[in-house]
Amino acid sequence: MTMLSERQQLSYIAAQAADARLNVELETEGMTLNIGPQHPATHGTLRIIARLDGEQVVWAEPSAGYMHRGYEKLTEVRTFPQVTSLINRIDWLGSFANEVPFILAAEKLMDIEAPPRAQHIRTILFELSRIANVGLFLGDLGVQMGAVTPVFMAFRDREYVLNLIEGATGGRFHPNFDRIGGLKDDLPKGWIDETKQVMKKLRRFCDEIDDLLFGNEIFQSRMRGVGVIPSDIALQYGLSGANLRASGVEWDLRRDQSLPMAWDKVDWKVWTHPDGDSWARCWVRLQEVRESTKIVDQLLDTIPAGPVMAKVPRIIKVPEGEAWVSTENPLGEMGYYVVSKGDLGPFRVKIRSASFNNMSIAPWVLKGVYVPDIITILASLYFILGDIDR
Amino acid sequence: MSALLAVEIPYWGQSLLRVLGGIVAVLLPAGTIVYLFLFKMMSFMQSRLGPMEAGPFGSMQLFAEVGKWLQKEDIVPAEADARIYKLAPIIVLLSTFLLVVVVPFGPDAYFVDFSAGVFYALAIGSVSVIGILVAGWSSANKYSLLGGLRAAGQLIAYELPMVLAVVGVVIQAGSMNLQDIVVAQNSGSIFGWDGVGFPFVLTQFVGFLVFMIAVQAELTQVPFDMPIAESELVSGYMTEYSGFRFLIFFIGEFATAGVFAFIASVLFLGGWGVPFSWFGWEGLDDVDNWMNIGGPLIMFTKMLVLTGIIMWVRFSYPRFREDQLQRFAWKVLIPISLANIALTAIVKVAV
Amino acid sequence: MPKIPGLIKGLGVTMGTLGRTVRDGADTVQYPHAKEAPPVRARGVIALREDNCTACMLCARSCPDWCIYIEGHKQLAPPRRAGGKPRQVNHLDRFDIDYALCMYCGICVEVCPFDALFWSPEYEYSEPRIADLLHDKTKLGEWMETVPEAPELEAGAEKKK
Amino acid sequence: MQRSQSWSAVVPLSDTDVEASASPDELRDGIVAALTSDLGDGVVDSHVVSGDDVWVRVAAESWVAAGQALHRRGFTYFCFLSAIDWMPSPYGRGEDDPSADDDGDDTVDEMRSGYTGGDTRFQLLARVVDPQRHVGVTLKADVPEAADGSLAMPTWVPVYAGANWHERETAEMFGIAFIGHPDPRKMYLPGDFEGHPLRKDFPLLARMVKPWPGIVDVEPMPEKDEAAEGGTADDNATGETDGGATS
Repeated sequence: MTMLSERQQLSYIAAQAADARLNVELETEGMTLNIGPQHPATHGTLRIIARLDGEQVVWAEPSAGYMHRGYEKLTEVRTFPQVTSLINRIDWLGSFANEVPFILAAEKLMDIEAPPRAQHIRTILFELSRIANVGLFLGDLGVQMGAVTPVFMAFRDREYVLNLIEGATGGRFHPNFDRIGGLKDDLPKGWIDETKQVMKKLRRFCDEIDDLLFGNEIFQSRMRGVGVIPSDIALQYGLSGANLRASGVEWDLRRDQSLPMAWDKVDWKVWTHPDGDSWARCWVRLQEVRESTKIVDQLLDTIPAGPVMAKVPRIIKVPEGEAWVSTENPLGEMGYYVVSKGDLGPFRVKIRSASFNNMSIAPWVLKGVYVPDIITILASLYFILGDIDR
Repeated sequence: MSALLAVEIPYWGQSLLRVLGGIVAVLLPAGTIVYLFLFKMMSFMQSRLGPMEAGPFGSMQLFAEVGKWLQKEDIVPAEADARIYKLAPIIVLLSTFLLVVVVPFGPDAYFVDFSAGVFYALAIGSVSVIGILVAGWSSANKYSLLGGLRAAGQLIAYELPMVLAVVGVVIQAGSMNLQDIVVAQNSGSIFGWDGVGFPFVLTQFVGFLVFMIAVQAELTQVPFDMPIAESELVSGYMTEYSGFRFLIFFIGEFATAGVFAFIASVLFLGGWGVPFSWFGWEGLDDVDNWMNIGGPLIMFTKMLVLTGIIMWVRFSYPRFREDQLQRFAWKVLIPISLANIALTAIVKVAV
Repeated sequence: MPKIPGLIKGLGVTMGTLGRTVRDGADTVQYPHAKEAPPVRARGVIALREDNCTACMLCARSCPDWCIYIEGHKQLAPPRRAGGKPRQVNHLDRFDIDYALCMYCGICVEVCPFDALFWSPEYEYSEPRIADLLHDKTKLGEWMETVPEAPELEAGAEKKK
Repeated sequence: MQRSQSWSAVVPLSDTDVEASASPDELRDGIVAALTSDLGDGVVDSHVVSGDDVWVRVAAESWVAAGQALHRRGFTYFCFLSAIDWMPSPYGRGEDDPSADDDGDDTVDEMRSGYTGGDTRFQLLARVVDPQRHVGVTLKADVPEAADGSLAMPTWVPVYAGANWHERETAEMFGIAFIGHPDPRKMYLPGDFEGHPLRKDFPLLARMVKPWPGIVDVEPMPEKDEAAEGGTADDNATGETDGGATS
């Protein structure tokens, strides 16, 4: 200690005092580890500040805002048709699904409804974006845990889905295809047959991932019993989507609310898991991709004929009012609280994105886990940074 | 002994040959593994082609990579302990060179005839731990530190099953000389039938499995790659390294894989030899001189098969957690290999 | 039948993919040598048919990114029928799209009442300098050659008027 | 939303129509009644859209009590918490849109609150859902302004742990302090950021630094035709003169 300057000594003592509560018996020193904002495990620029005792996390806290784009402010200076081009960048992997709740909210305020054909195609595209999004999650899960191959399989098969989305909408990532009152265009010829082929490929992809990753004993030993979230905690934090269903709450907005969409016209199952651990969350998502391919298959067979656009005025003015619409997006409950003042654009849009709530539980669930578990828990909670920061 | 290819070679020539041979024995496997498995097999397993631009089927990609790494700036972090930081990759690569010294590639094609070869190999094999530990410690980076500490814990934990797995072979061969172990396997017979010699993998299969798992861990390959762990520790102890120092780590990783595969093939698969009964050889002295060329080729093939399996596992599995890995070593591998030793000793004494 | 351990199954999946790649070729395309054809509707670049444009400013006004710049002036055109009065038309002086700002939403193409803007699936127009991404009306006119026919629609669709 | 089968027609929204045709929504009316019995005068106003949604405005003092009451009554799922600034934006959309003029901009210039009314500029907005009955409630509360212009509300974190991040976001975006919040740091913005971006009087610089490209108009004929200086109405007219050639 004699070698240190007085200032160094003081800071050393301060650090010691701070660490004393960590481990009084062993007198070990803690360490603050900054995971991110640039880190391979954070799909974007999330920063996690973790206080470690050895490899164990004393507390950890995500710090968002490195990619905040202020969409709630930007929507206030845009007209209703312009907003969809913006908001499909919130969750950029399932972008069409972002447009739907906003359009539904605007339609609710205008008291119009899309024609049945448009509702059908909307639902198909919605489920396709879920497959593209969660399919990539399944591959990415492997990368987070050192398995390099699944992610390439996910990218390979997601490409087929993106080709479909691009074939129908023109946009690979940002379709901007949903319009107030229906859809921009009808499906091109041959799209339905192609989609059926792709759905077969995706079911095979699910089986491959099941064998390669979910069946792997190492994977199971990493995931089971880690990051357990009981259902009451999950509800309190507003977890939604597969995260909530993995905690045993059987609640799916596709089934449990009445929306002008086509989910109630087909036969499908809401998967839940009682465990609430990382494994359950991933497993529920895998089942949901499978279920989505079934929904798409059934919907493809029953597309009604007719127009895809209701009669709406050329210049859209949404009547004064407030509306809340949320849908079961790939990441969870995505909703828009739209306030209109009868103007060309919305007065205020509150974007309730799923990842924001899903990540807010991180400080609670990361307490006491090991460093490698930070990665798996975050991966299993599944966030998209654009969905946290908006 | 000095009759390499039945030509009298002066001492300086022999020394030169040995040095060149050592470099080839380290770098050639490393290059082949990287190209064949890391570039091509991994790509094909992920339904893509891998590098295709440099040379036919991307075969020159390796040289392009080396050129790229050599051009990069050699960054030493300001807080790093510069001298040790610079030394660490050299320690790692050096341990590989020291390791290959005892491996026999043919009846006369070896570097040193060492009567305690197995002992030496296992001892030198853990020198790389020092390199990795100091690399992690001297980088002045928390990720590196965690990676280095994990590496130390892991490599030490897996050194033990590796040693214990080899003990069975040593008991069976009755020698610690690697050359003797090769001869014992190739001149042996199974209940009087000497068609394939007597590779120890048949009796020591458990030992072979434990050895390969330990090698996987020793090489820090998936599923035991927590010291590197790109997705959590951002390459662990290598985080701060760039340029040719990273290249040395990179070569060291795959060269060590090659050398461990050489050792595994010597210990369990009959090494450079072909069953002696095929050509009517009685012992080491009868072996024809062409085996000094054929032996290395046989070794190389066996090495490729073994590293192929190592890489196949690497591309297929996720990684363990640190505590699971330790538990696996101490609670599963070590008891199994101890039981294996006991069984081998009992059978050896009884038969 | 006993359950195959997942570790073995996983090895089987990767080896199976390797076999498939060797047999059927890779799923990837060696990009500069081979190219995938984008779908007909792909939104690659916006092409301008200058003759149809009346400089009505609708696209510039509905652009969410403010990346379309139009200037025009009125001038007299020869009468349509012999003996008629000369017509007053808008002449387009400048039509720029700044692709550095454009977010490819397609609203401008959609609002154009005179079929002057089209989507082309071309995508290879990256530039070393960001200023070169501002395409003027000549360059936008050149893209017209690459505009495909609109695809036929799936059964049950209503014909567009 | 009511499933109206007349999908191809625009049905005008009319309050009287909806209330007359809709069957009374027992579920949502029951929620309002239950909340009123819990809070008494705390419930200021409510608005039920039958079969769709319910809004309840509570007094600022009853904000936490309302959360507790709802949580007790099974509304355990926390959806979101945010705020609204009801002041009309002094900047508009940053563009001088000629097509926006036709029914007069003057309606936007006065401050009007939405459903369930309101007396203050800022209103807190939160939504909680009953996951068993699949029904949600949107709560509102006026945020009283202190004499020095500061805004403060009690926190919801003890009731709904998930409100933590939402309140941090609301605090920095609207400048509403949450009393008793365990971690009152900024969520997104840098620590030294000044201003509250989602307030309507916070200018959006991206729309200020550059003129709107849509504001320019076609140059009129130089010698005559003063009347053509108008706006889009003219553009469309001129467009249609040669529109016959293109269609």
